This record gives sequence, C-alpha cells and structure tokens, in this order.
Amino acid sequence: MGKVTAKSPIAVRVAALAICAGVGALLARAVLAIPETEPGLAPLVDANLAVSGVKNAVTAVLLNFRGYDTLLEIAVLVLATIGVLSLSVTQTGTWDPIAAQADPVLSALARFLAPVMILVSGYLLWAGEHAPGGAFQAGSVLGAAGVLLALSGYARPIWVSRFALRAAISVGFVVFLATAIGEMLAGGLLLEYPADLAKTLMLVVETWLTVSIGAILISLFIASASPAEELRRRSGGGE
Amino acid sequence: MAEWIARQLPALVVLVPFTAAPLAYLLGTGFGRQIALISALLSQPLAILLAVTVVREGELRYEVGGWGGPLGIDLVVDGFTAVMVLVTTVVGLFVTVYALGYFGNRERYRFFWPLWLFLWGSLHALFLSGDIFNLYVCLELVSMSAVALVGLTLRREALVAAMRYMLAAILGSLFYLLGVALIYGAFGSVDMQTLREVVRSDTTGQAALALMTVGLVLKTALFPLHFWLPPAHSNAPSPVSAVLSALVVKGSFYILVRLWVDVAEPMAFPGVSTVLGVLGSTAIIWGSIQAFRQQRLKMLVAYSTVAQIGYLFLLFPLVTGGGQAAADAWMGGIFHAVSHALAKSAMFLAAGTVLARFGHDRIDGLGGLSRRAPVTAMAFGLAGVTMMGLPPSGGFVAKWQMIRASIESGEWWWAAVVVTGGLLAAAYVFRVVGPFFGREVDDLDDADLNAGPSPWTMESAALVLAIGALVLGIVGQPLLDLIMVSAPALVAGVTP
Amino acid sequence: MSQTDLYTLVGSALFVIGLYALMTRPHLLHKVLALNISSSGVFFVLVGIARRVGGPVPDPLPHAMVLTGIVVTVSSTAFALALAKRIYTETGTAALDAADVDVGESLGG
Amino acid sequence: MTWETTALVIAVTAPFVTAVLIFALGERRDAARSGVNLAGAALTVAAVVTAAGAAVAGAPDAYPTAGIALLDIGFGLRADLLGVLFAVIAGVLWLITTVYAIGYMSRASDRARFFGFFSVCVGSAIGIALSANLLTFFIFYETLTLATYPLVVHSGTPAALKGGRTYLTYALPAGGALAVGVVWLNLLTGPVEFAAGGSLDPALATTHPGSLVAIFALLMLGLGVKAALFPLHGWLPAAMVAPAPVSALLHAVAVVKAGVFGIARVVLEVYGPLGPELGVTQALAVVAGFTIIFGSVRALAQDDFKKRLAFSTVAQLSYITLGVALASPIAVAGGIAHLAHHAAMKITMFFTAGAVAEEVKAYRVSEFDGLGRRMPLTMAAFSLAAIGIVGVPPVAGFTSKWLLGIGSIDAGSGWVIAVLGISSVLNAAYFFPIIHRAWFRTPKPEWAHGPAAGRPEGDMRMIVPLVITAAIGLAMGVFAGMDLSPASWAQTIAGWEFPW
Amino acid sequence: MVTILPAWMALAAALVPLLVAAGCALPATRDVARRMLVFAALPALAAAVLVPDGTSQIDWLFVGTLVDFDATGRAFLALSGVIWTAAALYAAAHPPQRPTWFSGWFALAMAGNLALCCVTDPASFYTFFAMMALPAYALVAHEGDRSAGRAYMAFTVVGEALLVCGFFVVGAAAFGIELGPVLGSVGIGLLLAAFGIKIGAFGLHGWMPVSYAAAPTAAAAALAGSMSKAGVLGLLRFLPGGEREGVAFGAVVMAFGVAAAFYGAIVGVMQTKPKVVLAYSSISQFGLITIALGAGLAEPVVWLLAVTAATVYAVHHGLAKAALFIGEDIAARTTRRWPAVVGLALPAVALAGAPLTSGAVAKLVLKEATGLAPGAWHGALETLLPVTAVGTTLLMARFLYLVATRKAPDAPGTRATAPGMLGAGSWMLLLAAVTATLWVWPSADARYAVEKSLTAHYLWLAVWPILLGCIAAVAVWAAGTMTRRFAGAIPPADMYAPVLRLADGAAERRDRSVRETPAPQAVPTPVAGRAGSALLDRAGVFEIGFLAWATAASAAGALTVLLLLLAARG
Repeated sequence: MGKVTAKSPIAVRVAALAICAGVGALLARAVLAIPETEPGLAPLVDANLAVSGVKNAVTAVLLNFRGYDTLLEIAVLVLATIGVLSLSVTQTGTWDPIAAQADPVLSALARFLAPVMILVSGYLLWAGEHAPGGAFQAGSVLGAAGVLLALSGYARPIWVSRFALRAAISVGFVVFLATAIGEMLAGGLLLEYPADLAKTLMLVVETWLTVSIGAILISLFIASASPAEELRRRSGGGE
Repeated sequence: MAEWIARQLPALVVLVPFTAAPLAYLLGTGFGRQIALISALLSQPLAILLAVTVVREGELRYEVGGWGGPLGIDLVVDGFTAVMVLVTTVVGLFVTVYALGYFGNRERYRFFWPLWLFLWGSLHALFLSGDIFNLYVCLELVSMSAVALVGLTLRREALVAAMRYMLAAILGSLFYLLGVALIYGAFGSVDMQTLREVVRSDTTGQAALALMTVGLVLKTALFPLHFWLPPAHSNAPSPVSAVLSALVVKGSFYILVRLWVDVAEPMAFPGVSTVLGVLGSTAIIWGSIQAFRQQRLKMLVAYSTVAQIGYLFLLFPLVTGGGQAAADAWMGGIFHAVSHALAKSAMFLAAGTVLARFGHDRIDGLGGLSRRAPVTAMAFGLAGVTMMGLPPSGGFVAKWQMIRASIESGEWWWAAVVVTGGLLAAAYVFRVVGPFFGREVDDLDDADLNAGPSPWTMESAALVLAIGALVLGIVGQPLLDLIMVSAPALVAGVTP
Repeated sequence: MSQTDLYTLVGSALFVIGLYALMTRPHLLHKVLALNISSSGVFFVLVGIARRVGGPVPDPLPHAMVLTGIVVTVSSTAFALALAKRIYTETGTAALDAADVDVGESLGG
Repeated sequence: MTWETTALVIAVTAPFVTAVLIFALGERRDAARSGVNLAGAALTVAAVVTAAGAAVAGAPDAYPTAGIALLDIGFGLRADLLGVLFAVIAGVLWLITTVYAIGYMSRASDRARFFGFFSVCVGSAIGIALSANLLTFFIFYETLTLATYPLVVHSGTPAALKGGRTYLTYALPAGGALAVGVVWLNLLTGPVEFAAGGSLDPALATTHPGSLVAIFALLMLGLGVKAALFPLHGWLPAAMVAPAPVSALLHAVAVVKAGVFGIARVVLEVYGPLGPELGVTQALAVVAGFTIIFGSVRALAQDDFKKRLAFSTVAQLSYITLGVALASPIAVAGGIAHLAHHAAMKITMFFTAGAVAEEVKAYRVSEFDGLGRRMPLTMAAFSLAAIGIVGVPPVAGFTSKWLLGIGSIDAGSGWVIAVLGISSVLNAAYFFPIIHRAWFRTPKPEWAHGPAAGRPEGDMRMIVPLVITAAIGLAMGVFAGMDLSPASWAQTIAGWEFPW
Repeated sequence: MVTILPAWMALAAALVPLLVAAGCALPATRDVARRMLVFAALPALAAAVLVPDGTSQIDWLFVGTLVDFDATGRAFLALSGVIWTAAALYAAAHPPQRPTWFSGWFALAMAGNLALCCVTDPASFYTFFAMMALPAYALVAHEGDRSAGRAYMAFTVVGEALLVCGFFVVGAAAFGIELGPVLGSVGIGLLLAAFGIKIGAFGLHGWMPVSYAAAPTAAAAALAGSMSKAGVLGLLRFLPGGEREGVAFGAVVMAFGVAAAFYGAIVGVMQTKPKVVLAYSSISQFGLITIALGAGLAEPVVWLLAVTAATVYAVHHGLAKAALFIGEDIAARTTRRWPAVVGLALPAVALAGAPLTSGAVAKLVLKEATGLAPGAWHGALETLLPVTAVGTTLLMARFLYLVATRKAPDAPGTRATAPGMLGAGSWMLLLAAVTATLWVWPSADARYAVEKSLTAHYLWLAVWPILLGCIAAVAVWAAGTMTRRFAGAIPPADMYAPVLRLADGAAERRDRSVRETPAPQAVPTPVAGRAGSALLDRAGVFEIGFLAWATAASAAGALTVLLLLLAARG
C-alpha cells in the first residue's frame, strides 16, 4: 500500500549500519557473558508445582504463580481490540461480507474445517493443564476458524448483536477478574486460588479466555479489514 | 469490612479502574460515563488510604496469588509509589470530570471511557508493581491505551502522531524487555526485592540496565528522543493530552528511577547519571526554546512538557553522591513530577476549553482571553506559575530542593540550569498569558464549534488543578514527608 | 558455543536487524515488521536463557515470559497495523515524516 | 491560638480571601465588590493594628507567631516590630487606595480583575512584612512579582504589554538569584529565622567568607530589582504604564518597599554584624549612594510626570537601602522611618498624577502651568509631599534624612553627607519646577478661575485620599518625636537591631 | 508679670502667624486672615518682652525640640517682631497684587523667622529656617521677576542643602558622636557657607541684589531687615565659638568679612537703582558682622563679646535697613520727595555710624570685639574699620542721591497708590525703633556701650569717617563725569550676572521647546529583534531535524551504544 520510497538515503543507511553494528557487538558481548549455571527460578517452580493445581510448569507459571501477568496480558488484548475497533471505519466490528461472492471451493472447505478447528481448540484448552497448550493456543485456533468463515463469506456480523460482540470480547477478562475478586472476597489475596478449587477455577477461567481470545482475534481481523465496497473500488473496478 | 479493605488495599487500587474499564466497554456509551465517574470517585479514598497507611506503617507488600516473590508477583507500596498513585488519582478525577463535559454524550467518543479507565488502571498497576517483567506488561498497557486515546479523534494529524508514538513506544518496550531478559539471565530473578539483594556489577546485568534505560528514556521522551511527544500530546483530545503529559510520561520515568536509585543501584555504573543530567538540561533549554516558538497553544504546552521532563532527569546526577544532597534531589525530583502533573493537566484542560469554545488555539488569536473566559485564563496563568517554578507553587518547592541538592553536592551548574529553565518557562508562559490581558482579537468568537460558554465543570476542573499545583508549595510538606517514607537506601541517608 | 549462546546471539542479531530496518525503512508496514523481528530477537534471547539450566526440562519462567510477550506483541502489532491502515485511508500515504508535525512557524515578520 | 496570633493570620489571609471573593463576584457587581473590598481592607487594617499592638507590647521573644512545616525552614509568620511597621503602612494605605481606586476605575473596564489582583498584591506585601524567615519571605515576594504583572498590563495596550514584559525581564531573573541565595544560605547555616541583631553564626565570617559574600550578592541582586538599585532599576519607569492606583500603592509602596524591606531583613536580621565585617554593607551603601544621585539626575530630564516620579522613587528607595547599609542604629532608624515617610509622600504624588490625568488630562509637567488654580487641594497636597521628598521640614522626608545624616557620621561614613546634600539639591531641582508651574505660572484661561462654580475640583473619592495621605506625611514629620510615630518606632527597632 | 511663663510659650507665640497662613489658604477665612496679618507678629513681640529666660524640651515635636530662650534669641525675636509688624503694616497699606496669596506666603515666612529665634536645637532651627526661606521665594517672585526668583531659589536650595549637611555634623556632635578633626572642620565650613549665603557673604551674595530689587517693598524690608539676620543668628547659635576647633577659621572668616565690606561698598556705589544700592550696603554691613564673628572664632575668649557685637549690630542694621526700604518706597510714591529723603537720612547716617545713633553704639561694640583680634589682624582692623564707614557713607549718599533724583514714579500700576497714614505709620514705627532701640536696650553690656559711645574719643572716631565720606561724595558728585562713567558699569548681579543670564536663557529655551513639541505619540511596540527571531527560526529548522524519524531512531541507537559502552567500561 502506498507509494513510499523503499529505502532511506545512503547516508542514513550508513549511519544506521554503524550504530546497529555497535549495538550488535555490545549486545553480543553482553549475552555471551550470561552465566551458564544460574538456576533461575526453575527449582522454585518445581517445588511449588504440586500445589499450583496444574501439572504443566509453564501453565502453572502463567495462570497461578504469575497469574497477575496473565490478567494484565488479557487486558492488553482487550485493550488492543478496543483500540482497533476505535480505528475501524465502522467502529463496531460488524462488516459487510469481505468476499462478496464467496468462492464455492473455499466455502466448502470452510464448512468442513470449522468444526474440526473448534474441536482442536477444545483439546488444546484441556491439554494445557499438563502439556504445552492452554487458552491462548486454543483461542488462536478458534480465532482462525472465525477468520476462515469470514473470508469465505459465511459469517455475517448480524448473527451477533453489538452487545453480544462486546460481551464475547470482554468475557474472558471479566471472568478472570471476577474469579480474582471472588478469591479476595473469600478471604484470600488477589488470584490466590484455594488449593482444592485451583484446578477447577483455572479451567473455568481458561475456558472463557478461549472464547474471548477467539472473539478478539476475529474482531481484530475484521475490524482492520476494509469494507467490501472499498476493496472493489481499489481493485480498479475490474469486477 | 475496614479490615478487609486495609488488607486488600493495594489490589483494590489496581482493580477498581480495571474492573470499570471492561464494564464501561461492555455497557456502552451512556453507562461508560457513569462508570468512569464512579471509578474515579471510588479511587479517591483508596489512594488517600494508601498514602495514609504507608505513612503509618511504612512499606506495604501485597503478595499476589499468595506466593510472594521471587516466585510470584508482589505489589509494593512505598512513599514514592503512594505519591504517584495519589497524583494519578487526583488528576484522574478532574480529567474525568472535565471529559464528561468535553465529550458529552457523543457516540463518536464512546471508546474514550474504557480506554481511559484501562490507562488509569495500568498506571496504578505500573506504580505498584514489584516485578520488572510485570512492569513490561504494564508499560505496554499504558502505551497502547495512550496511543489509542491519541488517535481517538481520527483526525489526520492525530493518527499520524499516534503512529509515531506507537512505534516509539513499542521500540522502547522491546529495549526494556531485552533488558529484563538479560537481567533474568544474569541474576535469575525478576522480582525487585530479590534483585535488590543479588545484583552486582556484572557485564550482562549492566548491559541490561543500559538497554532498559534507553527504552525508558525513549518512552519518557527525553531530549533528543522527544520526537514523538509534541505531535502526540498536542493533537490528542485535550483530556487525553492532560493525562499523557501529566501522568503517562511519569510512568516510564518512575521505572527508570526505581531501577537506578533503588533496585539496580548496586550495579549502577558511572557516567550514565551525567549523561542523563546533561540530556535533561538540554531538554530544559531546548524544549523551552521550542515552546516559545510555537504558534499553537497546545503545541506550546506540549513542548513545555519536553522541557519539564528535563528537570526530572536532573534527579540522576544529583542523587549519585548520596547523603543529604541525594535526599533533597529525591524529594525535589518527585515533587516536581507531582506538581508538574497537576499544572500540566490544568494547562491542557484550559487549552482544551479554549479550543472547544473558540474553535482554534492559535496563540496570536487569544488576545483578551481574560475577559472572555476569565476562569480558563486564570487556570492557565496559575498553572504557568508552577511551570516557572515560582512560589508559592509546587514547582517552586521542587526547584528549591533541586537547587539545594546541587549546591550541597557542589555541582552548582545544575542549579544554574534550574534557574535558567525557570526563566525560559516564564518567557513562553508569558508569551501566552501576556496577550490574555491585551486587547481582544476578533478571532475570539464563540460562534465556531460549540457555541456558548463551556460547561462550568470543564473550566473549574482546570482551575482546581491549577490551584492545587499552586498551593502545593505551601501545604506540600506532608507530601514531601510521604516521598521519604521507605525511600531507597541511597537517598534515605538523612531526612530533614 | 553452548545452545544458550547460539540462541542469544541469534536473538541479538535479530534485534539489531529489526532496529536497522526500523531506522532505514520509511514505510509504516516495514517499520511494524521491523519491530516484530526485533521482538522475535528478544524472545530468542529469552528462550536461550531458558535452555541453560542443562536439565531435560527448560526453565519455565522465560517460556511464560515469551508467551506473554507474544500475546502482547500480537496485540500491539494488530493495533499498529490498524493504525497504519487507517493513516493510509486518511492520507493516502503510509510513511512518517517530520513534515507531518507542525513545529510552529517563525515568529518574526 | 491567642488573639494576637489570630490577628496575625487574619492580617495575611484577609487580602487573599478578599481577592477570591472579588474574582468570584465578577465584573458587573460593582457595589458588592466595593463593599467586599473595603470590608476586607478594613479587616486587614484592624488585624494588622492588633498584631502591631502585640508587637509593640512584646519583646523579641514574645512576638506573636504562627506557621506550618515546609521544607527545612517552615512557612512561618511573625509580628515583630519591623514587620508590623511595614504591614501597617501597606494595610492603611491599601484602605485609602481602595477608595481612590474605586473613583479612578469607575469608568475603566476589567474592574474585577483589577481589584482582585490588587488585593493579592497587598496580601503579598503584608505577607512579606510578617514573614518569619527567608523562605516565607521569598514565597510572598514572588507572589507579589506575579500578581503585579496583570496590574501593570491592565490597560492592555501594546505599550502596557511591553511595560509588563520589561517588568518581568527584570523581576524574574532576580527571583532566580534570590532563590539560589536563600537556598545556599540555608545550606550553609541551617534554617535561617529573622532575628534582631542578625541570625548568622559569627564564626562563619572566618570559615566561609567567600560563600557569605556571594550569597549576599545573590540576595541583593534579587532584592535590588524591586528596591530599584542601580543598575536594576530599569523596570520601574517602564511600569508607569499601569493605572494610577497601581503606581501609587504598588510602585511607591508595596512592591518597591518589599525590595528594600527585604534588604533590611537580610542586612539587619540575617547578616547583622557580619555585614560590616565582610565589607558587604559598605559596598551596598556605595551602590545605594550612587543610585540616589543617579535617580535624581535622571528624574531631572523627565517631562512625563509619572516618569519623573518614578525616577524620584528610584532615588528615594536607596535612602532606605543606604540607611540600612550603614552600621549605625541612627542611620538604620532613618532608613526604616523613610520606609513609612516616603510611602505617604510618594503615594500622594501618584494619586495626584492619577487625579490630574483623569480630571484635566494633563500627563506632562509642561502641561501643568497654573494647575494650582484649577485643582488647588490636589496641588497643595502634591506640593507638600514634594517638599517632603526634597527634605524640607517639617514634612516627614526631613526626619528620615536627618537621622540618616547623623547616622552616617555615627557609622563613620561621612561621604554620605555629600550624597544627601547633592541629592537634596537635585530633588529640589526636579520638584520645585513642578510646584512653580502649578502655582506661579500663568494658567490656561479655562483654569484661571478655578474649578467650575459649585463643583469640586475632581472626583472626591480621589481628592480626599490624597489630601489624607499628604496630611499623614506632614503629621509624621511634625510629630516625629511622639511615641508611636514611624520615626520613634524606627528608633526602637534600630535599638533592637544593634545589640552589638 | 506675676506668673513665670515657660520658654515654650515663646515658640507658641512665634507660630501664631501660621494661623494666618492657614486662614489665607481656606476660601472661607481668606479675607479675615488677610486683615489679621498685621497682628500676627505681635504675640511674638509680647513673648520677647514677657517670657523670661528659660528652657523647654518638647519631645514630641519634630525630632525633639529644644527651646532655650536667652538674650540673643530675645533680641532677634524682638527685632523680627518689629520688622515683620512694620512690613505687614506697609503691605496692608500698599497691598501687592493678589493680596491673599501674598499674605499667605508672607505669614508663613514670618512664622518661620519668628520661630527660629526661639529654638536652639539644629533640627528645629533648620525646620523654621526652611519655613522662612522657601516661602520667601513667593515674596521675591511676587511681581513676576522670574530671573530674580530663580536666583533666590537656587541660592536658597543650595544653602539649605549645605546647612542640613552642616547640621548633620552639629547634630551628630549633640548625639555625643566623636567627630574627628576633619569632619568637625567640614561641619564648621558647611555652616559658614550655608549661613554665608543667607547673609550675602562675599562670593555667596549673588541672590541678594536681584532679590531685594525684585521683591515688593514690604517683602524686601522683611528680607533685608529680618530674614537675612536669621543667618547671623544661626552662626551665633551653631558655630563652635569659644572653642579650640573654631580657631582655624577665624582668619578666613575675617578676611571674607573685610572683602565683603569693601566689595559691597565699591560695587554698590556704581549701582543705579536705590534698592540695589541698599542690597550692596547689606553685603557690606554683613561683612562687618562677619569680621566680629571671625575675631570671636580666632580668639575663643572674645567669642562672647563677638556675640554681643553681632547681636547689637544685627539689630541696628536690621531696623535701619528695613526703614530704608520702606522709606525708599514712600519716596517713590510721592512727588514731593524731600520729606521722605530727610526721613531716610536718619537710618542712613545711623548705618554710617553717626554719633547718637544706634550705628555709633553698634560700631563701638564691634570695635571692642575686633580690638581683641589676634596678631596682625588687630592693627589691620583698627585701620580698616573706619574706612568701611567711609564706604558706607558713600553708599548712603549714593542711595539718597538716587532716591532724590529719581524721575517719575516707577512703572504705573505698581506703586501708583500714594502713601497713606498706614504706610507712613509703618515707616515711623521703624524710624522710632532705629532711634530708640539701643537706648532702651535692657542689658548691661549695651548700656555700657551706649555710655562709652558718648565719650569724646568715640564721638570723634564716629564722626570723621562720615565727614570724609561726605566730602568724597560731594567730590564725586562734583566730578560728575566720574559718576557717569562708573554708574551702571557693574550689573546688579555683578559676578553672577553671566550665570544668571545663562540660566534665564536655558529656561526660556526649554519653555519654548515644550510649547512647540507636540505631545509624544504612543510608540509602536517594536517587533522581536531581527537577530533574535532569526535565531529562533534556526532553532525551528533544527527541531524539524530532531523530529525526523531517521534522526530520532539514530539518536536512540547512538544513546544505546553510548550507555552500553559506559556499561562495558563500568
């Protein structure tokens, strides 16, 4: 898009090269000096994995030990979505069909793939408890399914009201927050899962996060997409 | 109940805006306004309570998830934190009140409320965080919500400015994140409390510190990396401009201070403080000159921020020596952040009123403003007093302490910079304020945008903030005391 | 050269390459991509650090950081792209220039 | 809180509260504004007088004080003898000026702004008077700087804005110098409270002579601008674009006296015996002496009435500075007494300038021929004040000059006598021609028969105040020997200041 | 009197004319006050008679006033009272233009003059001295002679300034401050110069001839008879007579006195206006008083005698001179001059020191004082004093000649009214005083001098210079051409004439330029200086550079390199 000069003037490039070379060299020196034996927090994580409610160390860190990071990270996602929506032409996340006349092959493929992807998403969510996986992976697959459907002209936004869309986007964050606050009300600290309920609560949160992440990814895609009207215009009116 | 609040206080401070934000989004325009106001009002007692608690009990530590560092993440509140939360909350309240009038019920700006609440919450999260990786997430939250707010009007200039800001912010975050990675590599922890004990002069660690510094300097828009600030701050909607200049740049500055003066102080290496001081001084001079040159009011105020940020960085050379000078510099620097926050937000809000009412903010078209909009003119003028650092404003107390520190440390030239900066500030402030008293210019015609006088809430929000900045110079001692509560070892040596 | 060194060096290189592109490429899309490359570099460094313990299970903490970092990067990339696109829609160009900024005209007359 | 302490606090806060009310009342409610303003001024005077009574009755360790913590010094107020003298002057003259200004501004615009900032200025001046330490002093000092600006530029003309710029160009850097000096001094000695006889540790003169001299220079640079010491005086004539009440109360009393009052505080109550020991007060005296001659010579050449008065002020202010700088209780008494004496006389003259400008539109001395017939009361008051400034007894100007002259001999600075003598001649040379024109020259035909039959010579709200101030100026000279006259008061103060 | 009147009553009485002055200022009381003027000095006269010697300290007045009523003060108070009353009578008889205006200033000067006779501390003396000298300007300038007014004012202002400086020294001494030799001498010098101006001492007399000539007669009489005597009183009161520190000044003072005595006579003779001749006569006569004071200074033991001499001489001269001025005016108003000329001859010969006149007594006292002058001065003065009498005789002859031969009454309108009973009465009062005063002088010293003056030796001593003078006068008159050649050769302002002319010219030029210059227009505010704005423009160009993405990113990179390098070093 756009007729922007691909490169900067030679002088700028030389200067940039010199600077970057300097940064690179000094950076290399720094990373090479990283001690090889520093154990980091791995032992500590191991020691506490048992009480975390999950068996996967990474998931334990993400959802329990550093669950606060994740909470904020979801906030970033929601925030980015709101930001993108605020920049989109319609600002609602609704869209005209991106492909006005859906390709029949693509359409058929999508019809086949979408349920599979939803299934995979469910698996990833469940697997996250003990192996690599979790809400983000699951949500991504869910989102991809949504994008595929959108591209093949299936989904029309009318299937969701504006409120429903907003709800889908924010539900993960809201549930996460509600859980956190509930824990506080129950006498614990923020995100302090009671040991017996930890697994259940995390699964609930992860589930809703998956929904939200999926909805967010779809919304990000759709909101950034140009309306079909404009696509037609830009392609030179050939169609 | 009271006991519960006392126990959960740090978390509540963060959670209130963060809960309000998705609700404001979810429930739409009409409710967004009310939710924001409720959140703003709820935050006031919490912030005050936080400050009071810190004064009474010293540093507060809240172990999120019950794990405690270094495994979990701690929310930590010392005097510095409490002060920053307090100023954020106060400025936040008045910006919210102002925005109620400024945006009205217009559907176009419905995203303002959730974005603003997210920004507010992330600022609180940032100030409270006791974990350097968590700070990265907070920084990103702050940046992204700020950028989104800048572009809110969808005006061409605003979008371009937002893009500049976005790129600079992401780059800064990446530098910071790389530094965090190296810190973890070197010392095996990202928890501040732990790091404080284990950091030492170390090749990787010091490189990490350098990288984080660059990232944060970029985000704070210290000269010569201020390229993104003036367009972003001047083209944003005025309430947003106020928040950006008053609070957002202070966020990254806060982390910088945390690192150099507190957490990473044992591995601080020589030279950097001087570099930061020199850049700060240059920022003061250069920003003021540029501010003086501007033709648009909001551009002038934005460049004034570039200049005022420079003062913050004088903190670094002045604290390095420790002792009483460090304590004074510490108080001065942070107090400056506070008073600048109040005054600068007042200035932007006043500028916004002008813009909303007269449809332009050309400085040469503002003659006779004191007759047409006396409250706004007064707000701008009083805020200018803090910019100049004249008593009885908070800016004066800050400069007093900085001058004190520079004489104490024997580095008198910083004092010269402080005084010169004040005079240059006077030059640009009076370039605007002078004509307020002059003859009216025909341009001052309310016919333009919003015909009719501005809602009194807008005018008085700016005035209250300006008066706040002004009286801070007389009643500011409790704040100075608060700043010194559980202050880092380097600066806690002696307290007057 | 250990695995850690390899990963961290590659990560550093990626970071610098992204930095170079950010400096020299005027096109906004290029700049956003450059930042993506740089962030990948940072993630490489983190992954490298995670590897050094030497045991079969890598340090989970850097991994968690990378995951969080990726989500954050994705979010900001999405937002940056949306912004770039909107700028293109509004201005017809997708580059940043000092000329975009009104730095005030001369005072003299 | 005792009754006197309450009065002290009220004295400082009442003008500020008045200002807030005036701003709040807005432009249209003239009667309410005037009422509030007069009530505020009257309350201030009552409070100041109460505080003054306590100060007169008390000894230095029993003065009423009040304050809150701020920085390492504290924000403190204290009603000591020296302070209440200045506060009484400012308060009483404010009340009188308010009446005058209500008359003067009756047809002007932006009255709310004018009276509001005016009150802020007076509050600052009283705050300066009653400050217990340099920090508090500095806070009010700079507040005064700022609050004066809107008044200087009040008319809004390009010339006024230019005058305002000139004013700031001088005043703001001075504030910077003062700030650095105050900070430095506090660092060197710890918190500095004003104390009769000086508050610095005498040992400092041997341990840190260089720093003390530098600090003194910085302080004088800061205070010298408002005190219009050469070469820092340039703003004062430029500020004459301000409306007459401003020139009268601020540029003859509150603002400029704040500068010399500050010098008095620093020289007497901070440096004390260290001043002469370090040689700094001698240098200050020489500068002041030169300023006296310089200002008078410049005044000679001014045809613009207010400018002539302004240069006269430049010269007269240095009388005070000079007196304070001479290490003699008698000279100090003279300087301090002149604070009051010059105030009454110069305010009369500026009132005259305003009344004349309003009534007959005469702005230049050369337009004054025969004015005495047209405005006899006004010009009589003016003439009385003018001969007082020249130093002709029994008007008060002589009293201060008398103490100064004898004090200069006491201090061993005989050269000052020559300055006083030459200055007297020069003062006569620029004031007597005005008196001559007003009374001894042939008037314009329309003035020859006085004011129109049955009508007063001008707005009585302007005439009465200036007659009163002239009478005060005369009375202060005639009754100089009475117990509570400024001259006696000043001698008591000087007695406290010189335990050494 | 039955009750002892406290000394401050004298001061209070002396200040009664202030009421008249105030009355003249107020429209309602104007006319009454003007008529009261002739009575204004009477309380003071009464006080001079009734209030006994004594002191009063009035703390609240000025910076503390000391009334020390003694013989000297009484003499001067009486003298002033008489002269002011006579002058007021004459002013009532022949009111000048704008009589209320005149009366106000007249009363003010009167109050100052009378009051200064009663006080003895420098500050109060100075106060009343100024109250006398400055309002007198209005009297001198009353008839519109701006040049004379300017001269009077210039000398007065300088005199006041010198005086206040001198009084600083005196006041400091009174405070008990150690002066040191230099400052003490400076103080004496200042006093001499300041009072010297008032008494028209040689070189400081520039204002006297022009002012006497310009002032209305009543004012001139008061000026010459009383106000200038305040200078003498000041010298008597404040010079350190009888003390060592004054000795060094004795010779100088005497020299100035001799110079004035002769200079006045020589220049006076050449004048063409009677009033100017009288003025030069004053200069000459004050020279004699100066000689006495000089002798007193030079020889401390003589001081008391010198004080008596000066007092007596001042009284004598004051009365005579006032009588001469009023008589001159009366003569000018009449067409039949001879009675007036005859009347004038009385004070004239008295001035010359003719036997049986006050002049003879005064000169005798003077001679007594100067006779004790140290060293060579004794002999020189013995010779010179009679010569001055010759000079005085010549001056008086010249004066009478001018009065007698003056053509018509002066410019119509100014002295048009013929002398009436009131005016004549005023003159008679003075003539009587001239005749009688020294004979009724209530002091032993005076009585002794009077008796001594009647001895043959002193009679002869008094007579021969007059005879010589008369002969000389007749000779000069006879020579005719000589008179015509010298008459008017020296202008009234003599050595100061060029200065006064310059000042007049300058004043006129200034007035003209003011008349011709239009009011200044509002000056347009200059736009920001070119250089300044060019620099600012340059700053703008630089800033555009900083805002360029490439620069900014490079700066970030460069900063990274710098900090990493610092880190690597640290």
